[in-house]
Amino acid sequence: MRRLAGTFFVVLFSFGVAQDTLNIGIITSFTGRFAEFGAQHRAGFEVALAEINANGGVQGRQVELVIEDDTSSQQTALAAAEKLLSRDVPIIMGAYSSSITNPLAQYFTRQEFPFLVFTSSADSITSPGSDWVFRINQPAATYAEILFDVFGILEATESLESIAVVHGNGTFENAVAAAAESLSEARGYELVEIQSYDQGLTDFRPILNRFKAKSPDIVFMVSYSADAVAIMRQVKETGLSAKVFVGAAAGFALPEFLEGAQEVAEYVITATAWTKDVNFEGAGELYAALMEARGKEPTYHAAQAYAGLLTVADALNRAESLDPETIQRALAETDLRTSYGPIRFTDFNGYRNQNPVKMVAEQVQDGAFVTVFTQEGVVNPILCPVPAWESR
Amino acid sequence: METAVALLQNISGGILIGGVYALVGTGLSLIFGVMRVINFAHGEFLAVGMYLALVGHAAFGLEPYLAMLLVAPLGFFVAFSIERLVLSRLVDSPEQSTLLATLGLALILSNALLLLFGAEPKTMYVSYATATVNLGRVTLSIPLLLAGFVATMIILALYLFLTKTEPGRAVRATAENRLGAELVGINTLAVHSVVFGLGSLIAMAAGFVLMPLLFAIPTVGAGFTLKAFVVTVLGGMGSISGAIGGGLVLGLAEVLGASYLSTGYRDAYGLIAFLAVLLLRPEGLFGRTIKRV
Amino acid sequence: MRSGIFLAGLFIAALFYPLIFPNLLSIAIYFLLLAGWATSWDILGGWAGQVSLGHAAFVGVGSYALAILAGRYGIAPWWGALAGMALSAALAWVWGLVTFRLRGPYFTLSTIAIAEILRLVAIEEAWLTQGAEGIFIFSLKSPFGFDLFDRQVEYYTALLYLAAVVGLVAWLARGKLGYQMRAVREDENSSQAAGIDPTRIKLIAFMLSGALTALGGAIYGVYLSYLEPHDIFFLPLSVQIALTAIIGGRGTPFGPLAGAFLLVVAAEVFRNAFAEANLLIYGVLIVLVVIFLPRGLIGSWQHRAVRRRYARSARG
Amino acid sequence: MHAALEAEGIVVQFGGLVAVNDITLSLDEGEIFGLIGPNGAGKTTLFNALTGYAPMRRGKVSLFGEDITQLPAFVRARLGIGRTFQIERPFEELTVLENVLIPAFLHRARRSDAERVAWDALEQAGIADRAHQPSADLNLARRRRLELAKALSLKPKVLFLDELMAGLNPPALAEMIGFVRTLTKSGLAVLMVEHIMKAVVELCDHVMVLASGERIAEGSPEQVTNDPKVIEAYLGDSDEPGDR
Repeated sequence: MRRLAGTFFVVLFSFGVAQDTLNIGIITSFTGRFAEFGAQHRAGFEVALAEINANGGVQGRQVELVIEDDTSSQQTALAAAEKLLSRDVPIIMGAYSSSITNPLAQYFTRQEFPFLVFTSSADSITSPGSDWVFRINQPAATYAEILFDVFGILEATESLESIAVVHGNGTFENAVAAAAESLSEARGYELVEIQSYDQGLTDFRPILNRFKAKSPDIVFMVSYSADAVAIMRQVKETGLSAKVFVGAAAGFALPEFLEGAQEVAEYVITATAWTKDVNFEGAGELYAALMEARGKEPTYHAAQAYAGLLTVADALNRAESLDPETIQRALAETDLRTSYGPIRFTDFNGYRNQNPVKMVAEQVQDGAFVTVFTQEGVVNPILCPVPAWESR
Repeated sequence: METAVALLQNISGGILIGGVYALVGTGLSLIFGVMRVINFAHGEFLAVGMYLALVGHAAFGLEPYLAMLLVAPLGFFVAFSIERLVLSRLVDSPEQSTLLATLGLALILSNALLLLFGAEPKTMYVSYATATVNLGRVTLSIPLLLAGFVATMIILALYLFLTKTEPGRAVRATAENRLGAELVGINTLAVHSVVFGLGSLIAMAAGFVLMPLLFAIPTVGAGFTLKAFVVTVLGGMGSISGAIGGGLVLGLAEVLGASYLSTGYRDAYGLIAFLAVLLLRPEGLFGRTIKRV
Repeated sequence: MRSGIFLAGLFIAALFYPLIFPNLLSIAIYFLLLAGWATSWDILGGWAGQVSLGHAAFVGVGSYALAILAGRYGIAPWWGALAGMALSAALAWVWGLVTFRLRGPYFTLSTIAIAEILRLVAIEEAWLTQGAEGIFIFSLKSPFGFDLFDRQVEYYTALLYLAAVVGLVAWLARGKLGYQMRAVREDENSSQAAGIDPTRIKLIAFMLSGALTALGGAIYGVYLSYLEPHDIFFLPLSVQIALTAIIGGRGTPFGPLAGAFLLVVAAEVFRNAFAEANLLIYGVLIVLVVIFLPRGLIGSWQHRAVRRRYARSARG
Repeated sequence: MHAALEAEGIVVQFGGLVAVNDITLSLDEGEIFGLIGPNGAGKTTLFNALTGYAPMRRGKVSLFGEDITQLPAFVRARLGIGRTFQIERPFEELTVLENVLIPAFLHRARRSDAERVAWDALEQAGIADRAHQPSADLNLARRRRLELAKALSLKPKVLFLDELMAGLNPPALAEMIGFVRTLTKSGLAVLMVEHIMKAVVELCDHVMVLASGERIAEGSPEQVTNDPKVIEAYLGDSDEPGDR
């Protein structure tokens, strides 16, 4: 309902002097089911905006953000996009959910207007993609890739042969699961089960009992946060043991997962886009700044919003004018180092204008996320095999 | 042998989940039986129960089962007032009016929760969340067993209330024949309010017992409303004992379907059973013949 | 008659809307589609009296038919829309045959169940729908050189759609079928005594309603240009469609239109004034309408107007 | 030459209860046939069986020699069976004219044609002056007339009147009796269930008495009212025959 109410509203952030400012358009979710992620984005934008304007703004002008709330609805996001186009912004960034960003990307491609994606992960946003859509964050398939890289490392000491996948049936979870399926085949794992579940499901026991009967070496889970907690609790309850438990989506990498699942979260390896421990300069400082802006534990979504805004400011600084083609060319030539990671847009593996930044893997150890694997390799020891539930 | 154990495991899982469904369905069935109102806000009361449990736990460190007893009067009062304010004005309106009013109430309740608690899922950590007990080689969840116990107690209490007490008899008289009840001096409007309060309170109780197992989001109710409909139609609308049977059948259908067919269609199994019963045996699987077509 | 002139005036004014508000087309398109869906819903829900909470399924069938046929086989969108309408009519026929034995709230419950099953099918049967991954509408044949993805073209398409649906319903309402539907709604036994086959009338109403909803769905699909089962086969969308018609006034040709206008405007006002609370206010609005205007906005007004007119003629 | 309506060995059962047991009757064009009996005698059930609203266990119904036993109510209506309901059921959201328009559409698809038929029926039933009144606002006598006008605009061949006279005051009753009499002039066959003995005596050519689903007497109104079995049946029930 909320998303259908057909509403949007403008939040104007103005920092510093508002004379001759440059507006940047943003669409994300402040209300509706994705509101929590919009709040994370807001923290990232605030930190980046302060940094940009403190460094003299863009082309000598102070930057202002025109932020539209899409109320977690496709229809409202499209209305917001149309409105932003009329507000004299040179570039637009958006949105949280892939189901919202997909139609937005289509729209801006048709309008031939530069659009920067910073959180949405569906492969389809940049594959096939278009000349006008740029993405700084990792596509869904890479969530699975990093975890399969971890399996490769672990195989030095453990024999991992079979894998069972459980995933939600949303766009993003589905894409990660599909990637896991093809990677299993490509890298020689036996996929013994792949089961999807509908949103709002609360009883995972039948699925987990099915897995138990097959005793897979790897249990591969793709879920949002609420489900992540319920799944791990029921994994313990059903006594499903495996050598490796991985959670390949947002749900397992959020602080809420640790709070809700507590001791059952232990040993779970998750894929995440960014942590404070990544090997990029300033990551620790960024974490602290985001923490302050959000007032609580920031997630990688905040860092993505931060890096997205920096990318836009960088491209605008290099562009001689504010017409769409010029900005598009400037974006295409981006080569930026940020505390989120390096940002450049290339075409590879069927992706277009996609930043090839790698994912990071972390493991829950003693009730906290520990970064264990980055593009540099193993950075902290990975605990494996996971002890059976009886012996914990 | 392994398959036999797995089957037993699945059947017991279905029965335990079914117990929770039965509890949710009982409240809806009670309301329908007496008021002839199809309450689309039923699941939202369950959500309210979840958040009440959450608040009790976070603010006072209360166990959800204990908190349930403490906030029950408050929950009853909320539902009672809603009936007084809205539904009691619609007693003589066409049934579609009450249906719409409850849809409106559902929107109001879930969005009030959204405003108060935000959109992100909330979980509650209790030490026994994953505790189990083994029966032979079958593993049973202790919170689910507790939920089943609470459900049994509540349904038993409701049964005793309806059959052994004077107000309970007034409720049954109203359900049988509202006009007749009026004639023997029963204030049927008051009975309606009380019944709506009780039925909604039962939904809230289901929210309490589910909280240690699940998570609360403001929109969690809609799915349970649908489940409650399925349960009551399977068991026979307005029949309390039917709701128990309906809950167990739904639990078994879902768990067995998900275990031996595809899990993606899990919700469909219940819905297909629901349609089949609605069309082939409209009085419910266990009910006596009542005409509803 | 007067209302006819009024509506023709509205239509002409609507023709100029894109010139006046060239940057507020998206919200207008959604208003037009919602009004069209609600009017289509009302054929079954208002005129024939069968409240459905499953109409999002027809939005889904219409939009998916267009997307699949255009994407895979390069079939022109108008044929895709037509196919979606035909498929929806067929779906409504089977759906009605199965569920019209049920009356009142039981029918309503069965529509929810069937629409939910269809949602799961759209998610699970990826060979057909591409499942949760979603389906894009990248390119479409251009009729007479019009770019269908242009918001202005979409606006006029949606306007034509709404005008056609409202016109059709207004015309039906005066004729045989309109009265037969009302007879079935009021009393199935009495309608049989008038020689009416209630099941047949309900089936016709359902098929018309489904097909017209699907046509709007096809336009919506082009507007979104990306479809995903969770957002299209969406129970709250079904509820929204039904509420729009009910708040406006069921069984009146222009009630759903008024309902859509009120809801879109109210949503706009509420989001500014109440932000996060907008849906809560929406719920309050529904409860108030049910209690104080049980026939909806236009319905209550019409109800009184008929009596006033009669009282005047009886005096005069 | 077939009778307008023939019923043979009609049996209606609800669960174990036999509501109508083995009733046979025949009705000619222009004839008025009365069906009387105490409350619960099965009159309305027999009515419903003949018009297609109650399922028959056994028996055969034919209309001008055509077997209509298996046909649903609306087909019987199309073939020429018009009826009124004991509890009159106007389409309350509609005006009087619109109510009558609905059956009038049966044989006339165009609205202007149907309206002509409807106006004729309204004139005939004597409520044309109320045509534009919302039907929910009519008083009892006018509701009865509306019921009649609805049945007439079907252009029926056999008309079933279910307690059309009940509750009418004396002037309205006299008017209604006169009106029903005129109907048969054009050859319409009328079957009426009636409690008002004045109407039965004045109108009916032939009367059948039912009690507990059984036929207990049959004949002219005079014969029947003097039949001791009939008197006993009515005395056994508190519901006495006679003007009420």
